[in-house]
Amino acid sequence: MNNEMHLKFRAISRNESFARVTVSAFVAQLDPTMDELTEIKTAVSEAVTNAIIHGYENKGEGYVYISAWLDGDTVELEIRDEGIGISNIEEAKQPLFTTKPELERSGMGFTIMENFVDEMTIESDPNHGTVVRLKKKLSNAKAVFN
Amino acid sequence: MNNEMHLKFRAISRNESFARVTVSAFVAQLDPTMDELTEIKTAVSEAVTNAIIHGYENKGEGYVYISAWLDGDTVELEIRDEGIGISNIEEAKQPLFTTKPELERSGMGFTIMENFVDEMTIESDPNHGTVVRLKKKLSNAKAVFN
Amino acid sequence: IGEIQRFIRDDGTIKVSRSLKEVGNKIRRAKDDLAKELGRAPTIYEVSDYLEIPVDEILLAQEAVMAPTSIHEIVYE
Ligand SMILES: Nc1ncnc2c1ncn2[C@@H]1O[C@H](COP(=O)(O)OP(=O)(O)O)[C@@H](O)[C@H]1O
Ligand SMILES: Nc1ncnc2c1ncn2[C@@H]1O[C@H](COP(=O)(O)OP(=O)(O)O)[C@@H](O)[C@H]1O
Ligand SMILES: [Mg+2]
Ligand SMILES: [Mg+2]
Repeated sequence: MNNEMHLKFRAISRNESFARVTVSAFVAQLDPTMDELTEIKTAVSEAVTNAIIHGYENKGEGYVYISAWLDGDTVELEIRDEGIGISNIEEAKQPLFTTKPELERSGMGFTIMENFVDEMTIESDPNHGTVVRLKKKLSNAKAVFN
Repeated sequence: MNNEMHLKFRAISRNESFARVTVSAFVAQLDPTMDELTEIKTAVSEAVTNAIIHGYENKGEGYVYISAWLDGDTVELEIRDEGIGISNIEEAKQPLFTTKPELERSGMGFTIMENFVDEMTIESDPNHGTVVRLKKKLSNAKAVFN
Repeated sequence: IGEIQRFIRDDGTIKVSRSLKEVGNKIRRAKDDLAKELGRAPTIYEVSDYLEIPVDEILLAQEAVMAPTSIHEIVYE
């Protein structure tokens, strides 16, 4: 089973739920378990929230881009923004590190992503944006035909 | 409430279901009735199926593009392919007209779309592809902020 | 995180496809009940509130019980 999708949507928080459902519906083609799907949704949600509130500083402008590929039993995801970028990625990945404590951010976004998928890589170019790549192998994946 | 999304996915029939869920998740932001949502999903499904089996002749190659805009209580949708196109649009729109009777197509796709939305327009360029535009005003739409 | 994972793992290995079909049946009944109660078609958020199931899940479940086009897919894939 090989498949591919690309999504672009406005960077507003109301689209977080939309992004979760879209990714779930795509990954559901591999018939994951409920917890695998929850893990993927949660990771994507963290990345999308980051793009909106950090990348675009919650200004309601700009777009978030999600790409997803299914390859055998593996899901690859890319969540991208064209926002302010991250100057120090190692620091940003530290548990509890946040640049927006006033928004009651927990600083746990990257930690959650890292724990819920098999591979996470972050690429960022200050002033040009950020790409988060996530990869997860599903335990028991098979193509579902419905 | 204004919103916008753009989706690109492989022209394989397993993505029909994915496209339906994605569009319904986007339109759900206007809190439609379940029936309105079913009508929109069904119309989109017909257009996507047409792109895959007619536009790309079911070869499993190429991409389908969906764009959606929410503007007040109105949904606008565009379903596009880069396939073989339609040479005679008026004829194609006739109920029961089909060029693929061998696939047990009913020839009712465009009739269904036309009935389930307020406006349908088709633009097509033989050898370059087809765009179907659908517009529907929701009865009871209100922005849902969550 | 371990705790979040453990919490999520509670309903463990249930396949999404099966779980959604069950929700799909609940939605069908809720739609009928609410239509009687309200005297009009319920909206998706009304169904979600009534069942206390998130809209996300309602959308996916609706799809899981929607069969019509799948015949085509089974035949031609
Ligand atoms: N897409 C992004 N664009 C710019 N900065 C980001 C982005 N994603 C994360 N960051 C930075 O990394 C930090 C840590 O992110 P995260 O672990 O999700 O914690 P939180 O979102 O709670 O701050 C953020 O506070 C922010 O400074
Ligand atoms: N995206 C498309 N690309 C090329 N031809 C198309 C497309 N959509 C529709 N058509 C043509 O229009 C006809 C009527 O479409 P429709 O009403 O959906 O009926 P059916 O799909 O059952 O044939 C099709 O048989 C096909 O010839
Ligand atoms: Mg975060
Ligand atoms: Mg058709």
